[in-house]
Amino acid sequence: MTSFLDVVSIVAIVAGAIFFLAGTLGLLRFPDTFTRLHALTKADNLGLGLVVLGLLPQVDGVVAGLKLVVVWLLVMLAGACASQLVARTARREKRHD
Amino acid sequence: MSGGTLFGLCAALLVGVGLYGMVANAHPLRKILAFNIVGSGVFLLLGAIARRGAAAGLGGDPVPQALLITGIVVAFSATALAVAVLLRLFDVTGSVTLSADAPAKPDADAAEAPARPT
Amino acid sequence: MTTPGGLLLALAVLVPFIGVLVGLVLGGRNAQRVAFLTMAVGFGVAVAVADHFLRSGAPVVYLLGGWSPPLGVALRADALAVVMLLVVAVVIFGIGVYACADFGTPSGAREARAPLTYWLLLMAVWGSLNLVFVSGDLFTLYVALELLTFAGVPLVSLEGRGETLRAALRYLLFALLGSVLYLLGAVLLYGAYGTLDIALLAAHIRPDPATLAAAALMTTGLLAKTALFPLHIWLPPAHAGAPAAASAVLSALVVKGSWFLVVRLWFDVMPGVITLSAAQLLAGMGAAAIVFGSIVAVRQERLKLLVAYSTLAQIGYLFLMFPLAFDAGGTALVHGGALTGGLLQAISHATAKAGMFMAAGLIYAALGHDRIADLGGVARAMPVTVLTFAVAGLALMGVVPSGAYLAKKLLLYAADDSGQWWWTIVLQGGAVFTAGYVVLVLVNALRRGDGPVTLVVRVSRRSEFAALALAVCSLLLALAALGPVAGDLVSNPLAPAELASTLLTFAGGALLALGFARRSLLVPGRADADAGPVRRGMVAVGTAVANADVLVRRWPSASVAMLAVTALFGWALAAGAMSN
Amino acid sequence: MTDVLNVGLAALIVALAIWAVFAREAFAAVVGFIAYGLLLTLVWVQLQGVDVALTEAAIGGGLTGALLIGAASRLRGTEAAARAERPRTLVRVAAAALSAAVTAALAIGVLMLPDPAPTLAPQTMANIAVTGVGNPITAVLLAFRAMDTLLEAIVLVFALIGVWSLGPDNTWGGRPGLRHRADPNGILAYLARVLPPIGIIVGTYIFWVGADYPGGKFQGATIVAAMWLLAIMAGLADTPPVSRTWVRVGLAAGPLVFIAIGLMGAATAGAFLAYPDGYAKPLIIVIELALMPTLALILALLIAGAPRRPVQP
Repeated sequence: MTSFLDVVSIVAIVAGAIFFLAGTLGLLRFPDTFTRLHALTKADNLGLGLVVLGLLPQVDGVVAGLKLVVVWLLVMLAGACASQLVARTARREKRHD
Repeated sequence: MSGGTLFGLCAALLVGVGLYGMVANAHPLRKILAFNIVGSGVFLLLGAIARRGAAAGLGGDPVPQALLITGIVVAFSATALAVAVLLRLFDVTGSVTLSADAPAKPDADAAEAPARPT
Repeated sequence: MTTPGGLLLALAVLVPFIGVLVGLVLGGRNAQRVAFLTMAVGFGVAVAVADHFLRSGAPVVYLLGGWSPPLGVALRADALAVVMLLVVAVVIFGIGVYACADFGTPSGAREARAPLTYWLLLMAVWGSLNLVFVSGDLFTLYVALELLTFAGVPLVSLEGRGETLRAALRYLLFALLGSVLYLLGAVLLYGAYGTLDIALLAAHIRPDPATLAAAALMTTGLLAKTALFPLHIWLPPAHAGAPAAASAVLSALVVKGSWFLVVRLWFDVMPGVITLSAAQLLAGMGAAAIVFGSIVAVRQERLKLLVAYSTLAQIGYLFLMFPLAFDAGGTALVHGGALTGGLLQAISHATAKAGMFMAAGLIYAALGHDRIADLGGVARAMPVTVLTFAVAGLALMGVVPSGAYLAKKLLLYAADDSGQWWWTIVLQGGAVFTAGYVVLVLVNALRRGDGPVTLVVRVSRRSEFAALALAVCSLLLALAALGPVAGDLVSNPLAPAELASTLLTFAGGALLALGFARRSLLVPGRADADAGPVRRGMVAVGTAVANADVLVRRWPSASVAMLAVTALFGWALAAGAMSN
Repeated sequence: MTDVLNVGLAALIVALAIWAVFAREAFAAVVGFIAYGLLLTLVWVQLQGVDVALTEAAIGGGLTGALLIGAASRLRGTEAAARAERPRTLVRVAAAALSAAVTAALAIGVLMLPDPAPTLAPQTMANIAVTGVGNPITAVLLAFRAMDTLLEAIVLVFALIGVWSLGPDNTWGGRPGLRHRADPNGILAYLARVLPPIGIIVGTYIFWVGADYPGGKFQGATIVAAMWLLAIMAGLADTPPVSRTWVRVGLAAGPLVFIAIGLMGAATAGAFLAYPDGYAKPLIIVIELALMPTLALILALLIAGAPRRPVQP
């Protein structure tokens, strides 16, 4: 049972890390603000979500697990709002590069 | 190499980089930024020293760790005050240069007599 | 162990801080009332500490929270600290009385920015200084230094003009660079010894690389905060630009805080680690400060800048005692006559310079300008203020029975004893340089004006006498010091030898003023081109020195100088450690 | 594995520091500095200083970053003039050589530090029971070296007095900073409505566990201050006029309570800042409880700046 959960953790965290890598790559390589934001949100939401998912089997206690989920939700909230603000500023200033 | 020594050497580098920045950057904001880098280098050195002092079941010496918290807060206060002076300088004079501090012409100065509360 | 009266040390720090907090809450006119109440209580505390110290004859010690070092923090007051506590209490009161005219809030008026912040900052400076004097822990001292800086910087820019803001920013940035070097040194010491308590460190200190690096870094950081030449980038504009009541605080008191810490560090933390060559380097910077600061002072056109440069020169004096304070073998710094001399120097400068800045401020306020060349007739219009300037000047020159006189005597003995004749020359010559700018101002002030002097503002009598009182304190300091210091050091001021030495100093000063002054002293209208070759030569030297000052006070050169001074100290200390 | 991670982390941090010093634009430098602060937080975790990590993240990276980025965007126009003032090559070479000398001296000092390292950890643990708290850092901050913590609160008060003293004369007593306006239905206003309740709970939680686990008043107060600033930036709240009595009382209350409890210790437990037997933990919590709102208020007001808008009578 333990080893099965460990495998789940490893797979989820590695998948999360890949999303982070892809997001970072996009941030560096994509041509304009909007596509870069798009790449970034993949890292924030999916990448972190998978990492949290992978960590969940490893924590002891429900409270610690709950904290992890809250961290993920807060990052999503902050990330979504920040992306919105960045995108709006970019559109207003007509700076797409 | 232990983490303590590694980050101690890293701290020495940060102090050097920050000191250079305080000398070589002309813009006061960049000097404030460089001050924060020197400061964090000093803090990191103390953190490395705290890590070396791990004992009694603790991962580090708690006394320097407590000093660090105080130090970080003091450095923040310094930054806040410096930024406030800088922004006010910009508001009043429209420039942020630190040079050209030659005393103002005596006549110009006499014209704007000090505002003495009456 | 905590000694009787130990709690008083905590109170000496807390009373002014409580004053700041309560003054902030009550606001408006009450801030000033709280300040004076604080001064009364704080003075009482300082006297009580002195009483305990004199009765027991041993340092007063207090363990905060009952925790003994290295885990806890101790407060200690030795003779140095006790004396400084008393002096600062007196000077703060004098400045406070003076400041009532400038920063008083009339009844019914709304709370205003400058008066409220002035009174709060005055108490803030005081509490921070007391903490510097009594703290026995190098980290707590770091916090005290920062408190002092944060209280000092807004005093510089209290008037809010652009140039004072620029001066404040330069001061803050340079001071921050200095304090970060100090903290770096303290961190190294913790790494090497596992404590920051001064007494514990002194017991274990050894000249290993970390300690030497710490000594060099901390010393330089403190010198930058004290504005010792060539690290005086911030001092002239900051001290000259602030309102007089604030300049007096900055010049008389704030720079003494970091100076006091150098003394603590060298004499009490690492007396055996400091080498004679490092002390010579320090005193050499002091001697350079005297020559440089005095010449630039004589070259000034404005009184407040002249007084600011005089502070630069006087700070140099405070560092002359270090090479003279070594024991017979030249291996360790010891508490003795030289240190007493240095302390007296600091006290007499604190009182005299406060009086001098206040006098300069009164003249500025009354005339609406402070151009030295246009001071003619002011002696008749403001006799008390000009007298104040004269008395303060005499006190700084070291005329009997001033504190500086006694200090000079003690240092001259120490120089003789240790055979360091070159410091005898500097000590004797320094008074002549001081006389130079004092004579310059007095000659101009005593000159008859072109017409009747019109006073823009009627200055407050109370302010005039507060300034005079502080200057007189400085002039009579030697008499007050008679008890603790051997009495035969003070001679009759009218004895032929003393009179001759005073007159000689004046004559030398007059020659310097004649040579270096920006405008011809005797014939105000004469152009330099018509002057003799000596005068032209001296003007050229003076101009060169003033230009060098501008160069040294540029940010890049000053900050490179700070690093270079650090390296020099490190080298002087390491060379000594290796030869031992 | 840990070593590789640490070396990479150290290299990245030095690289970001170099970026922050050498970047052409101040704004870019500040962004680099914020990333630097966040990575430094990881270093603190690696050095087993979780309390320090929290402080670094909250204050070193967060608040300092906010302060600098605001200043950088306001001073954008002054950068060209500053670049023209860059010191000459000779000065820069001298600066580089001397900075390198300092680094070298420090490195030698670090490598020659005594082994085993001197430490106060055993002494702390031997005495921690008296204080009743479980987090050794809290024991140091509020018992063994409580004076430093008191002074640190006073440092913040002084800094705020200094910042306030920089306002124009005619706006004294008014509200600090500019009035922020944002679309009331916009995303910022939405965030400023949703986040503060959560933030306040998180801040209080971090403060509350500080007695026994990493955390404490400072880290908690920073989060609360950040929530308030968010509401201010979204136009939902405004900075209070600095002449308001509650502001003044709020600023002084924390340190004054601290001093009062300290003096009570002098009367009942034999020393200033000592706690009577058995009352240590409750008194420590009272002090932290009193300090937390003061700290949150000061931290937020330090960011807000000098009073600039006079109060309408």
